[in-house]
Amino acid sequence: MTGLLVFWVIFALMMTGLYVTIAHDNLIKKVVGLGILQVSVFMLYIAIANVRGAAIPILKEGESLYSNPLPHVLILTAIVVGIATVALALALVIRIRERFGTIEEAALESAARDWSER
Amino acid sequence: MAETIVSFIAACLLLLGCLFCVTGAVGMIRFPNFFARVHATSVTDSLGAGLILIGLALLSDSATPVFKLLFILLFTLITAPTAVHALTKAAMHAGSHTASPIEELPASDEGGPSSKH
Amino acid sequence: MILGITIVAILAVMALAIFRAFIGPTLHDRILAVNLFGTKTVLLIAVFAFANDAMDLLDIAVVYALINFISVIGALQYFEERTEVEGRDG
Amino acid sequence: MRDLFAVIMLSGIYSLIAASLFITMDAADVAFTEAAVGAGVSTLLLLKTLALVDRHESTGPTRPGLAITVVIATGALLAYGTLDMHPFGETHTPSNDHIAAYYLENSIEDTGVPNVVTSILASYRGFDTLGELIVIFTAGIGVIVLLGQTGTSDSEIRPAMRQHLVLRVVSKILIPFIMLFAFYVQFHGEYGPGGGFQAGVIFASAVILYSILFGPEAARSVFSNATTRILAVSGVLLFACTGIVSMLKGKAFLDYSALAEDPVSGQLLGILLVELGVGITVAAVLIRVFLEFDERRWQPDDQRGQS
Repeated sequence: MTGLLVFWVIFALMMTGLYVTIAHDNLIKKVVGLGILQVSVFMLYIAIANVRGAAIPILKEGESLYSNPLPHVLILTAIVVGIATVALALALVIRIRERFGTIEEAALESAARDWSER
Repeated sequence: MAETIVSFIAACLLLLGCLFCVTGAVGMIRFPNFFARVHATSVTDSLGAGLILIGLALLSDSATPVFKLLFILLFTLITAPTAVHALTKAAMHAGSHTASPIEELPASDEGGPSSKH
Repeated sequence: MILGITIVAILAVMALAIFRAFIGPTLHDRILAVNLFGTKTVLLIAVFAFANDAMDLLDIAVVYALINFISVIGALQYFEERTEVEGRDG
Repeated sequence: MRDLFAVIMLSGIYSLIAASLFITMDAADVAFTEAAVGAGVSTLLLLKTLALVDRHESTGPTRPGLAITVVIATGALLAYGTLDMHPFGETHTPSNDHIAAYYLENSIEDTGVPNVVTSILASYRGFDTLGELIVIFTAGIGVIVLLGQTGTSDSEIRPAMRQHLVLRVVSKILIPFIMLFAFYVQFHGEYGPGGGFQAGVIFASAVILYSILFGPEAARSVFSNATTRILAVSGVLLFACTGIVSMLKGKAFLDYSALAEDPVSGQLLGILLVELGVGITVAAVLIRVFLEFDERRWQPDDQRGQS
């Protein structure tokens, strides 16, 4: 049971991110929520890779037990891809603000309707 | 013999560093306004970090970690006061922090540079 | 043992820093708290490296020291830009 | 919390905590990247965006009921899924015993690289990394397309933090050392935590620091649009060409053992080149993206819609 507690805490964080993304209208807050969700997923992978009492996966004399390096690689690239997609999302947010004058979803819908009627 | 003395000194430095860090943090929570808090944290922060890093360097038995620790120490000693100096300067220009004892500004006015006093 | 005490003390300081970052009240307080949190992370990693005898981690502590500085300056620049903009708008 | 600035500061702290957790869970390379990316560049980009939009959220959560339902349902399903999982920290789990054990045993023999994360990243799973690099490249193109064309109509040059003299002097001293450290991370990646991704991000943050303090115009005088474009492309090409050369020498795509007489030194050469390509592209894309964000100006409401 206690061995699974770590995963549950990570799920709680993940769900916090999901909640922010769904419940809030503000686009920046959605991006931040998505970031929280993303980092929690990274934590889940790293937690699965962890081996108790093991060393970091840089081979040395006299060590025989290492944590699983494969998820580390996946997550390492995912982090950098994550920043690239976040940059893209933020660029979209800026363009939306410039075009419609708001980044709140509700206001955005009416602004977009006005704009398309124009 | 020499080793125990060195590790004793290292332990003393670490404990002292911890003491300074905790003092600074308590100051950051308890002090009434921003400038007092900056003073409490930045001064103790540099000293505490320095003591802890030197203490760790004494514990190390090879050269590379010592070199890296000294690099971190140098870097922290240069950057931390600079950053805090710039932060305080910005706060002073914003000019909304001199209110005492504790400021509960309304949300729209909170630290906003536009609020002119 | 002594490293354990140090880690606990640093964690306590980090908790206090998060508390300050939460309650504010001013934005500068929050930046200060983030700065303090960053320097404490550097120390935590350094101590953790010694406690686990994994000296490779010290490189990461250097990165933290560096990134901490840059993000504080980035936050400051936000104020500079806002002062200019809001001053212009009225 | 309605104040988005506070939200961004706290998300920066969240990322620092996450990176500390990665360290305690033995993932040094991941913590390295998360520190440089999550706490550094990501926070800076969010702040840059915040400077261009309104700082306060106008409403609180608008559909908490729906969100809580979805969240609880998803969370319950995920927690149910964990019941079949191995507990945290166990040595022999399917994921640890599968191919990862092979990598740990054969990394030195196959590639001569003690940091297994680097050898998997660059050699065993090089194809995957090439794909990821192209994703980053594409995202960079997307940002340039979205922000590159219109923003410079406002010709007013920002004073670029002139009054922070101490900051400017100290940073000017530090920036060369940051770049030097980036090169250390780049070329030490085979033996310690580090590699192309991290080095690229650190190098980019040195330029970002310069751009913040001395203005994007000053940064552009070194990293002009043409320079970053050529660098970003050449990094990807370096990676791909390394693969093609090994193909021309009669082995599979990205099988570096063909690059030299001795397979192990061929692998070392290949990993070096590939990591260099990754570093160049990541640095160039991040510099360019930040400069695009940095050159945007706040547009007052009466000007919007005209661009």
